[in-house]
Amino acid sequence: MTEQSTNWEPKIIAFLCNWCSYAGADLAGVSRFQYPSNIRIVRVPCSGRVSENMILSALKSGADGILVSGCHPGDCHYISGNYFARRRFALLSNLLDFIGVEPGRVNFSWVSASEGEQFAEVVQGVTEKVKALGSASRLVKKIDALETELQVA
Amino acid sequence: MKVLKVTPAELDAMMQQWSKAHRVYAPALVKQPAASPNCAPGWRRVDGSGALTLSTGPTPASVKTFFFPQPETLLTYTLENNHPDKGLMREPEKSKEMQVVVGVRPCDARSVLLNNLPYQEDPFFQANRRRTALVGFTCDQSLSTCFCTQMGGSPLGSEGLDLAFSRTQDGFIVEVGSAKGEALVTGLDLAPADESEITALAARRQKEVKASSTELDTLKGRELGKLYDAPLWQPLGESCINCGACTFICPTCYCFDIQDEVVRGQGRRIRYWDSCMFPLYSLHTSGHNPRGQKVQRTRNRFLHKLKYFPDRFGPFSCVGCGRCVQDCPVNIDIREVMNDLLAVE
Amino acid sequence: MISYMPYPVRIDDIVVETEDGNLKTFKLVFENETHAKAWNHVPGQFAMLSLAGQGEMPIGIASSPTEEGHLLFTVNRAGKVSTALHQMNIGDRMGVRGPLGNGFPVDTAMKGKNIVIIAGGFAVTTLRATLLSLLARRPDYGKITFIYGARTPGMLLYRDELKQWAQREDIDLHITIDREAPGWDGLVGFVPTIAGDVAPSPDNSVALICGPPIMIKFTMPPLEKIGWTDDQVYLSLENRMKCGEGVCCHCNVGPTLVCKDGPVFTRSQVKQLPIEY
Amino acid sequence: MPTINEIVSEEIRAQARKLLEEGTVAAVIGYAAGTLPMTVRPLVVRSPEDCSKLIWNTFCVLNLANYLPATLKSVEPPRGPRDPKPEGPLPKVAICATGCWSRNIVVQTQEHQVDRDRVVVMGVGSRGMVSRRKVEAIFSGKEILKVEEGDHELIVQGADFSETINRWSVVRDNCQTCTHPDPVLVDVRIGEPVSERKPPNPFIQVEKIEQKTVDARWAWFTEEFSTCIRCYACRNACPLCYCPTCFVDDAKPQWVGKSLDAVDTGLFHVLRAYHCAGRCTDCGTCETVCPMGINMRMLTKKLNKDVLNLYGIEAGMQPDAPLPLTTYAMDDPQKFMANEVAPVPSMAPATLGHRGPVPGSVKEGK
Repeated sequence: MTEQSTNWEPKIIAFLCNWCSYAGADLAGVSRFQYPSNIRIVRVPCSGRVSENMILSALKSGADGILVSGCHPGDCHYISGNYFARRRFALLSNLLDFIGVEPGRVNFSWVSASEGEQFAEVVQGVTEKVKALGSASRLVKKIDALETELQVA
Repeated sequence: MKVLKVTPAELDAMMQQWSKAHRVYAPALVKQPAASPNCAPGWRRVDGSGALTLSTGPTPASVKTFFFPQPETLLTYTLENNHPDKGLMREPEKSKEMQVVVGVRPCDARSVLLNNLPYQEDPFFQANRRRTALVGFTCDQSLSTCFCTQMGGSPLGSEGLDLAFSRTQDGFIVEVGSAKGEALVTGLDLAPADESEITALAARRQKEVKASSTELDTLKGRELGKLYDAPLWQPLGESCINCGACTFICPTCYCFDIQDEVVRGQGRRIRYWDSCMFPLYSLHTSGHNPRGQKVQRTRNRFLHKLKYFPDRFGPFSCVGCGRCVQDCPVNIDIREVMNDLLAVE
Repeated sequence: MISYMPYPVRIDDIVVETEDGNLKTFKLVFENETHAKAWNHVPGQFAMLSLAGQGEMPIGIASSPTEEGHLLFTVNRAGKVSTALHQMNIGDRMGVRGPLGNGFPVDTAMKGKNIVIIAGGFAVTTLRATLLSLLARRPDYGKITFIYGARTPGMLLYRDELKQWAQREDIDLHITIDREAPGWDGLVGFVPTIAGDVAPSPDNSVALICGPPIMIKFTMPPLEKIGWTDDQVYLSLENRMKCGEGVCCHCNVGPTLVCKDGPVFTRSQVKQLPIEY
Repeated sequence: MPTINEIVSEEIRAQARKLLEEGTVAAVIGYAAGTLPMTVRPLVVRSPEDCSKLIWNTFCVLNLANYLPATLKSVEPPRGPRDPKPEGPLPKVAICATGCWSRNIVVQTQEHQVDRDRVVVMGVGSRGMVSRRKVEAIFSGKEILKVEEGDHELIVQGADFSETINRWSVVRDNCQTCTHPDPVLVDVRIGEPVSERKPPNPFIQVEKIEQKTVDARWAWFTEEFSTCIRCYACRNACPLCYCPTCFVDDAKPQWVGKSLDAVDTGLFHVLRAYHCAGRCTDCGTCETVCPMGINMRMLTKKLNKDVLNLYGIEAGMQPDAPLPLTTYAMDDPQKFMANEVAPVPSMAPATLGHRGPVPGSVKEGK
């Protein structure tokens, strides 16, 4: 899965919280801050809503990178959602690193509604990291594996 | 029936020979990943080198994975938008390549015959049967957990084997049990077995038959209601953790589930092992679960093997390999269950 | 040899049956003429509705064998596959695998008999198929009594047909709803009560009862009181199914497989089984 | 001279009989002898006569806390799902518990799965339980027919051999690195208390993996879990896994495929372990019950390590504190963030209320 054509572009799933990061993405657009078009945004009410199941499902379905972004600590619309999320993401991030998922595949950030420029920077940074890693293969499901095996037969 | 004589060196040569033309599998005695994507762990691919080592008793994994792969693709389709065949299902090409499974024990060979009863009309099972040859080794020694003789089998049985190896003083005598077995020995320069050795094996078998018990067969005539309401199920169900270990390592557990998997527009419908131990197995969409309690599921597994299956097909759905006895996390022992059932008034 | 390959069909029409929108009837036509010709079912049988990417679900066939050229399935939106089916449109492709199961004994035990059909809720689907088959060969059967109950008038299925049947002299039709509702001038009351009031004679009769377990439980005593025996009563069981062909074991009730030995059983057969349905 | 475990067994039987006879409890969860050497069977005893079946030995590897919620339910008077809770106290259940199992009972209490007032903990100090697999590995290829247990040695016998081996050498990995072998809850003390142990490095096995390169870790992960047959013994034997519908059984959406696909199997194990984060007591049951001998405990142990290092919490050690993932601190480490900024300086105490911080402190934080 390392062979890549020169025009390969990664697909990055971005889980953005409705109140800060999604608004931040909006602001980046309105303010014409350029950022790579590799991200596919999933709007969620709060970073605390993003479960490990969603992140790993996205990887399984072939996302090359994941970005989860919420309000800065202290700014959560639901007061404490992102604090809870921070603990869960810290453990998940370490666990994924532990099993050998490349650092940089799954990313987390805080971006507020007023940080259009920062949002563009984060996306830029994440996209570069994922591009450097190449297309994802770890924890990515391929159902043609079995068929290939039979064809070899 | 043809009976041949084979030395250990000739056996190695035979395996090498087979592996040139076929996929040859042998038991993996140390922890080893699956030999192929649709084969359960516990078997290794033989690619020409490496002698066969067998442990006493049943092979670590049962042979059912070769007949009932985990998973089997039933059909494939595409869900790509604007594709003219979107949603149209196609039957996958069934592999016809011969696979030779070496090191099979008589209990597992019998399990294939038992599973064949419900799968008589199943195209996938039958295709796998046609392409799989079982090369078995009768048991000189049994484990304390083996009870094949109680289940109508024999450690020296050759039933269901295409080639059955039995140890002699200096090697093996090989009974050719089928056309597939015949094909495997064709072209090999093998001497016929000595008459004395054939008689010796027959005598050993005779002795085995005499020692075996048919007491369990009385279970078949029992009234279902009495067995079903027997007091033994409550404590058993309470200890059981309802994992699927017993059903997955069992050579004769044959339930399956069917599911669709779609990845990036390409889909397939697969069937894979399921276990009646799981609550999901019988759960209705409404939320009603006919076997919602642990004890009901535990009972279902044992009664299926010892009552429902015999009612339908005749024999018990158990070959007495003892794998579940060894590996049950909470030491539920089917031998004990059978004795308790026999004691039910 | 059994096959896991469904026949390709297209959705020809979709009718929203009930006021809550949860029950829709799908009219399916075969894509391939030979499949249409090969299809041959008995009322009471079911089929696997097959959606690529979603899976399969066993659904009773609501159309009668006499309705040629298409199949009808009335589906309640409940699980993964039925929800996906409810989102499909006319013209979409799907699959049908079957017919499966045994069906009602329209050509054997029911022939020449008075027929009592008792249905509750959306279990009426295969009974609609049965009634249409009976009507197509009306002289083969005696008196036909049809009792059907739903929660509200808006939850009754096949309302246009119910009106047609009500016009007929040769069906004794009793439609009931659970509670009084504005604009409803028909029967009010639960199916067991109505069945008790109608009190169909057990002489030379066969009853087919489909509905929620609680309805069946309370319908039996009034019938037994007037002399009905368990052998005269046919029930249709349902259980979780996967293969529908008697292989996968999911639907077993004791030694019996609902998909292959059933889904139609006499009440005396059902009484022999453990209560695992 | 009776061995320590023979004395413990006798005490368990006596105490269980007493509790049942007095009517203090309606059931006792313990162990009965197994049919094979080195096996035991969890048993729920409901009458004083059956107490003679109870045993205790060095092979009691399954976490009995797993049986506690169901047994508590089974002794309640039967009632429908909508019926109100009956008046008065409900019957109690006694359970044999070692260090880790008692910590699981604490977690079950914290998660409202178990009513502490209804549980009588028969506390047994654990001397470390023996791994049947380790013993079998020593005698690889030979069938073990009998194992006699001394205090510090095992006499292993087969058809043609009899050997004495050191008991500690075959004790399970998790027991060897255990720090709290003595129960944290004791209502009835069985045997002598066992002192805290100080293994040189409780996380040594995890650190060995952490030190590998990312590619080597991935290779370890794929290899380790490649033999999984998806029997879910690890999940079902775990006292933490009580969800009515497990995430693997979800159909809408389906998070994890159900066949033996390596990715699905891997995801199952990652998510299963992750769901135990901050709750796992490293009882080792998952690893012990695995018919394929997969060391899935490495994942939970890694999480235990992180929870301890990042949040200073060990599951089941602080009955009154919230579970680590149900609370937070304002200055929780966030080095993993892509745009890490200095954490907000701590203005609130590090441990906060069950559902979140003290309201006043949040305002200060802002």
